[in-house]
Amino acid sequence: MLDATPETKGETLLEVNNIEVIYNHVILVLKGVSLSVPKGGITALLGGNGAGKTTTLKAISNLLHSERGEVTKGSINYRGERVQDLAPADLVQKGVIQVMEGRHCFEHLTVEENLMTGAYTRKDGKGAIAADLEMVYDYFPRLRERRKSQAGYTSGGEQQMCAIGRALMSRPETILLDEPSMGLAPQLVEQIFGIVKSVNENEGVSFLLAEQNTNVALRFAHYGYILESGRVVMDGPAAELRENPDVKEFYLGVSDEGRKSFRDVRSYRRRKRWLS
Amino acid sequence: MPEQLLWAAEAMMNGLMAGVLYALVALGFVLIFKASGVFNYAQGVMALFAALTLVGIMDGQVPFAHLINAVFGTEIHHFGWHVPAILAIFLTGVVMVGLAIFIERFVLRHLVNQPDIILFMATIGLAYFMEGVGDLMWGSEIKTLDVGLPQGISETIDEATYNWFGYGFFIDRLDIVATIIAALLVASLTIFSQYSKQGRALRAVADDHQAALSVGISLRFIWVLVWSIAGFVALVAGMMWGAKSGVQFSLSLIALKALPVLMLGGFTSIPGAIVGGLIIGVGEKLFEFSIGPLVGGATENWFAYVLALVFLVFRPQGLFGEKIIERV
Amino acid sequence: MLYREAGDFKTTYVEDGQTFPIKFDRIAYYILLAVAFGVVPFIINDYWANAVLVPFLIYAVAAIGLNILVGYAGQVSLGTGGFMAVGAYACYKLMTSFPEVSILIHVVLAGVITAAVGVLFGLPSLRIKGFYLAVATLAAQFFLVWLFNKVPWFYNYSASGQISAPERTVFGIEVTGANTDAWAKYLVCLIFVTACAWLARNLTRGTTGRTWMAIRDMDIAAEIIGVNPLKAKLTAFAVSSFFVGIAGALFFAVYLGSVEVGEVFGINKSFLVLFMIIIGGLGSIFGSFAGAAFMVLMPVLLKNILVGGLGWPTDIAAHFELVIVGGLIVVFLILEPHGLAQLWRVAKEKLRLWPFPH
Amino acid sequence: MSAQAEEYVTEDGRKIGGVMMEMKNITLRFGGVVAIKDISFDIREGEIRAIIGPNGAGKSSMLNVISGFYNPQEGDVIFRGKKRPQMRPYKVAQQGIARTFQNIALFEGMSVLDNVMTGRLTHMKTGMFGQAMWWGKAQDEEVYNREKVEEIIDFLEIQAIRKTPVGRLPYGLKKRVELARALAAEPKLLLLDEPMAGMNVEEKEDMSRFILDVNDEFGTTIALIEHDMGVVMDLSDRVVVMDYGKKIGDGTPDEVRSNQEVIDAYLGVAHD
Amino acid sequence: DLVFPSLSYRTGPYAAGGIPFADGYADYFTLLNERDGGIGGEMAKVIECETGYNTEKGVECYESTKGEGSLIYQPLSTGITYQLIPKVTADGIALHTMGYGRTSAKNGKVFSNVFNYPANYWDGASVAINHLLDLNDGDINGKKVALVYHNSAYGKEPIRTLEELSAKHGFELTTLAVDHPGQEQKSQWLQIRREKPDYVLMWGWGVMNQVAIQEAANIRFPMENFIGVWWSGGEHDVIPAGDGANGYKAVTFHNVGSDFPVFDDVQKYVVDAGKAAGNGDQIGTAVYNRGFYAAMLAAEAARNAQEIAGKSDITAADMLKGMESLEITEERMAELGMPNFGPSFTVTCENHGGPGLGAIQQWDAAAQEWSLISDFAPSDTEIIDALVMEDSMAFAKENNIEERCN
Ligand SMILES: Nc1ncnc2c1ncn2[C@@H]1O[C@H](COP(=O)(O)OP(=O)(O)OP(=O)(O)O)[C@@H](O)[C@H]1O
Ligand SMILES: Nc1ncnc2c1ncn2[C@@H]1O[C@H](COP(=O)(O)OP(=O)(O)OP(=O)(O)O)[C@@H](O)[C@H]1O
Ligand SMILES: [Mg+2]
Ligand SMILES: [Mg+2]
Repeated sequence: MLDATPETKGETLLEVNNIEVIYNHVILVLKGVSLSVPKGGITALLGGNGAGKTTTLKAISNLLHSERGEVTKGSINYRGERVQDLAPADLVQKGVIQVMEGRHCFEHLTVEENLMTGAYTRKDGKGAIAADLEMVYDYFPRLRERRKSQAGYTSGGEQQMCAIGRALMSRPETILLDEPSMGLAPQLVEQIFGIVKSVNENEGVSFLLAEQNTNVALRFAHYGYILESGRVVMDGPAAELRENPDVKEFYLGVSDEGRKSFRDVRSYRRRKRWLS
Repeated sequence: MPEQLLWAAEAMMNGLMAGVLYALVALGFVLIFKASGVFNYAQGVMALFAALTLVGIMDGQVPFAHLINAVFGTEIHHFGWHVPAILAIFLTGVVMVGLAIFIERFVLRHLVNQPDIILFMATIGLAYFMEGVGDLMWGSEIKTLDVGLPQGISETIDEATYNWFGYGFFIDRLDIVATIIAALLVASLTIFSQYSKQGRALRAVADDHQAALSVGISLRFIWVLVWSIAGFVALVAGMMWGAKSGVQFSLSLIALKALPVLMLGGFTSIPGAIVGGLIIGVGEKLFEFSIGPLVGGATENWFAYVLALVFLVFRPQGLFGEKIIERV
Repeated sequence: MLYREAGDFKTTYVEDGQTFPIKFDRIAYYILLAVAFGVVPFIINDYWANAVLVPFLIYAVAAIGLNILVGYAGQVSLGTGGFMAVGAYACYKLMTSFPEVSILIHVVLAGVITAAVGVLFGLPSLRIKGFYLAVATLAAQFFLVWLFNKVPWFYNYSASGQISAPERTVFGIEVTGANTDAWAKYLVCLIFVTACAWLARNLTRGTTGRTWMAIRDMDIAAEIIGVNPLKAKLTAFAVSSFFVGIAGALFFAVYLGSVEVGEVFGINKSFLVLFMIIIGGLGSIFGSFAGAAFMVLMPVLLKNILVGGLGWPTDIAAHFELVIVGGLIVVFLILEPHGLAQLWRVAKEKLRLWPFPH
Repeated sequence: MSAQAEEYVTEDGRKIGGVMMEMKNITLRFGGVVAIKDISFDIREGEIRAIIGPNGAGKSSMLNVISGFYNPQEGDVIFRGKKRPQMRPYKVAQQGIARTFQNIALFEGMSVLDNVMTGRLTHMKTGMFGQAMWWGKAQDEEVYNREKVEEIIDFLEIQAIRKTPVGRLPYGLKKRVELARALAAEPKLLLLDEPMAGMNVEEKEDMSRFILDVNDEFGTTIALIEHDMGVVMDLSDRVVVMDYGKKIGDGTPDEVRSNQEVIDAYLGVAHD
Repeated sequence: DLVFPSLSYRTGPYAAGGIPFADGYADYFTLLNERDGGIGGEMAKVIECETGYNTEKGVECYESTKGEGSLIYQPLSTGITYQLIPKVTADGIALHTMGYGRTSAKNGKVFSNVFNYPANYWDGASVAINHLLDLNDGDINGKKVALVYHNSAYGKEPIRTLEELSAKHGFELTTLAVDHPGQEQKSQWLQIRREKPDYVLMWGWGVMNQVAIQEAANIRFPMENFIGVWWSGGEHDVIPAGDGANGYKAVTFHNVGSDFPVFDDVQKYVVDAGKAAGNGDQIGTAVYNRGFYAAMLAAEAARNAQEIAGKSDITAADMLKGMESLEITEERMAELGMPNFGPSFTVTCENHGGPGLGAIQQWDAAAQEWSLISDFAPSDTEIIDALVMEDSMAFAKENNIEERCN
């Protein structure tokens, strides 16, 4: 389960070179982020609140534009081809799909309609789509129960499942997952990562996931990048990161004595930063 | 008094017919709102623009003739040909598609994910713009639109009702044609939006631009598609109203008659536009017929709105609109 | 760095809460006020007063009013024209019924009456939201105009239904009627604008403003954290209509002098004022001014350039005016959806960074 | 369970008082969906009470019932010994119940400071006329409340973003601002709906510290929904477990942890 | 130069009427400049300013042009007229509201600067009723007359007069208001269809005219019993209804058609020279002729003023005097190449409205032209003068105006 390297070595699918992102023409958020996602790999993007994970993912999927943000420097290549100027829909055509942070289900559509919109770009026929719908329902039985409810009226976790399921419906080649575990019950978190892993292994889908739950993320990922204040401050194979003492203390919450209780953190403690 | 009753019935029939004409305009609003959450203020101007273009093409007018003459001192006005109605309608349809592409390219594309009110405002800017361009292209004099739609009292109905009730009902033949066209439009648009993949995509776009983008729905395509359809609906509405009152600026004001219809039927429901239109049409005609004379008449403008308002207090999303989701 | 705020530290919360926290802005503001009150009245002529400044000032009041409702409280209204008509007719009735009372008091009372009417038409906002509400407010627009047109009592039974402002003076100086001097008109409007802007600023920077904005941004959450939505929405309607009513009264009494309701306070007025606040910036007092200036000045400017400067025929110029104004609206929205006020803010932010890009 | 009525002192020296809020046989339905089925539990003065359960169990709905946003079809809410009549949410807020939301519900158009200030609305008394005049009472009140809010801002360490519009903030900070807004109300009872979703361990530690401090320093009672079992087990005094709208467990973390039904329905594996 | 500002509207809801009027107004002055070298040797200068029929823009236009030495304003909108009455009075400039505006301005004792010769709305109403009297050999007792009117100050103007006249002649009057813009008039015309009035009068403007005429045709209302005021009597009002409009009538105070010698000159000096304001295809249409006529009256007044002042370069004050003693005779009209183009009348200090003469024009759909079917005949001065007195005195009292001309 804990392979330190992606199975299929070599080919890089997605490559981000030293990008800089500015919001609203004035707010500089990413200050030169580079990363690469190998074909068939699971790559984790870690970092605290506001580090720029979401921004990085949106830059890749070209959704920044609609937030009045822009990539001002650097380049993003997918399969060696520059994709920065593509429309988001074209990128989906190419097989890159993003699951956005904060769910973003279509409120007025039913759960099932939501899932079906995921298959919007597919051309492989009704049968295949129906089969995938079944697959998603098998992954998330809760969704099957709520299939006819408007997504706006489902619980937070149900919406999260819906958003993930929707992305799976498009049969992508690369999935950008933004905080997939957020708001999900613990056993479901394990399950989601299980799904990620199995989809990755069985169908060769590559993942780039931004995740706060470092613990799980590093358990399933092959490679990790740690982002802080818009810069990559550390990267390495997941197994190595897991052993790094700083990562251990600040991201995994374990110190040499083992896991600390959340009750013991009451004394004031300054966070150590790689950058000041 | 049976006579009073007959009159009321006649007023009601005419209300139904007027309602259909309102609904034709409202339909354009609904389409765009449903498909992108944009409240398209420019719908009325689009109807005017379509009608102007239609007349211009039919009469072989030179577009921007006035401007060209002013700049180059030339004296050109007409190409000197007449285009048959059917062909002209088709060509106007093409122009409306061009307009949709233009709007997507220069306006909507840059306003993805903005709040509703901003998009609404943009359509107002658009309305100004199109009004100006329409005038520049075709001139602001009044034009007569004659695509061969029948007009005037329908004698069949007049006679039939005369034989039955001893009082001949007045029904305008134009209204009858409008009703048939509206029914066709509504039926086909409902089927399109309910049962096609694109229909689902439209509703998704209306809910959340970003999420729609993220699943690979091309906003550009959707917008061009929808604005083209709305442009076509505007052309139909412009044709009907233009036949009634000539083609000139006031045509754009019919949008105001469509708003209460929209509100009552629900911004997101295509059948709602028709039902809303009928209720408003009947309501205002009956009110004007019964109460109007007591309060000095000309009540139609506000009564439609008040009627719709009363409905809304009981159903804030209109009769058939999508329920407004309120959750935390 | 052309524009700086560094070194401008606040040591008390009072200072931090002031309208222009940055010294540079504050000084600019005082200079502007001094010029507006001390210099302009002496150099103003009829053209500048009647064609530019007076309408600008009055529209600014209306825009502030509407901005409170739309920009701060998030209740989109298209009834502004109707409410301005209420202000105008209230003022007319007061002026003709109580000629001995000062016109200034009448204008304020007209505002109060409009506020009451506004509350009445604001009641549906408790159920109806968003564009549905916007369309619903058109009911107020059409009904009010119809009412003033139909009931002769409102126009004192005059033959044509027009109302005309009789002559009234303040401290012996005529401010309404045919013989009013340009500077007097201007000053009256300026005083009202200053007072209204000050009141609006106070209301919006404190508790009331925050309740409004809370309702605007998320009404359900606002209610759950303790905002009474009924009170918040109705106060917004009341305050907004108060300003709009004052604007209507001034529009009639000081600016136009005689008014026909359907034409002057028609639906176009509602849209015009709405354009102003969206172009200027929703939820910004400064934006109300900027928007009013834009919508009043732009057409005049264009006309002067196209007809006066380039000598185009008036009709072509008028059509181009539509094209340009419409185009500019779209361009501005694309550049900055939050209006001129935000454009200005971003410009300042950039200036602060200047000459270093980030 | 009547034994719980008395006050007691926890291991780490906090005082837990009598019952503050009691939910009695609450049932909540949305059309065909039964979100809550006949659930009863109580919250005691000064305690940290966790509500856990799988997704869609009805936890958020329960908070909504407490804060008056949903009206249960059956059952009573008893607050401080008195049955609470059906009331509008803002009245509930005025009784000293504040909350945060699962799907962040900040006022996006306002700055952090203004957002937190809205939390103090229930404490503001100046009338509208006074505010319009500003100088005097309104300003004094504003300054007084601003001081209170600044204390909270300091406490939650969000000084640096005071003037930032909240729309620009990253997810985690928004959660913190929401907490600040709720705290600003100086509530008796604080309802937190997944306050730590989307945070990493370090940030969760910070949040835990804030929650414990609030509970400690102000004696605020806290009801908390959270999916991170570590947090729940460490922080809470008592835990309610819900599943499909039903209550399947209620007790101290240790009791819940070893409850087989809870393990089956929610925890999956026994957490340490 | 002699400056004649033209507050026109070539855009907006009423452009269809505004364009030909503005063209006619401009073309006449162009003709004078091109053919005669101006008026009394001074070139005429027309400053056009677009109002869009909008009061505020009208004010802007007035303020921006008044400093140019403007002699006379012709605002072409009731709203703008009311706006300008106090302003021109304060500024000492003449205002000519020909066939619109404030009717009681006819009383020159009160309205020193406002002129509305040769006819006003109340005259129009009276002329229409006189026509009905003619048709019925002087007796319309018990007849039913309906008035369809634009629901605005303009549309309401004739109501008072018609009420007085109905009391005098014993006809029954019903009024039907139509709101701006007036695209939907089903209710009004169904009511007419039910109540079967003998005659329908109309005070409409803009699209309301076309729709009303169309609806009248739809319900088969006999067109010769349908009479509009002059603002409802343009070609663009009747043409959309096609043959259905045949026989429709309108009151007018000037002649129609292009059959006047002066128009040959216009063709020669203006249109063919490429100096026409419009396309040159509007000559002879009703509203074009009205603008043309207005310009002619203004030019004549200026000529008169030049004579009185003894100089060609007159001021606004001279112009006022010229207007107050204007005399239009048949000979002068013939001299101008416009025989019988309008009535002959004189203006005096007391009477700024002329004699109130009007004629009836009728539409011939086959020939696509209007023709006069009556002579210019006077209105019922007995009733109208009383009304004018009443209204103007009220205005005088309200505004503390002392009577002039005594
Ligand atoms: N639309 C925006 N406008 C301006 N600034 C923004 C915008 N969106 C994000 N930012 C800023 O960009 C920075 C990075 O935000 P981002 O959302 O990428 O962080 P994140 O790593 O995803 O954090 P979290 O884990 O909390 O989601 C933050 O400081 C935030 O304030
Ligand atoms: N307003 C509503 N209308 C219809 N169904 C609702 C509504 N609110 C909640 N539900 C349903 O009730 C159930 C409980 O929802 P709730 O939000 O309380 O779950 P939750 O326990 O908070 O779950 P999560 O951990 O995923 O947030 C869900 O199935 C949800 O779909
Ligand atoms: Mg993020
Ligand atoms: Mg929940």
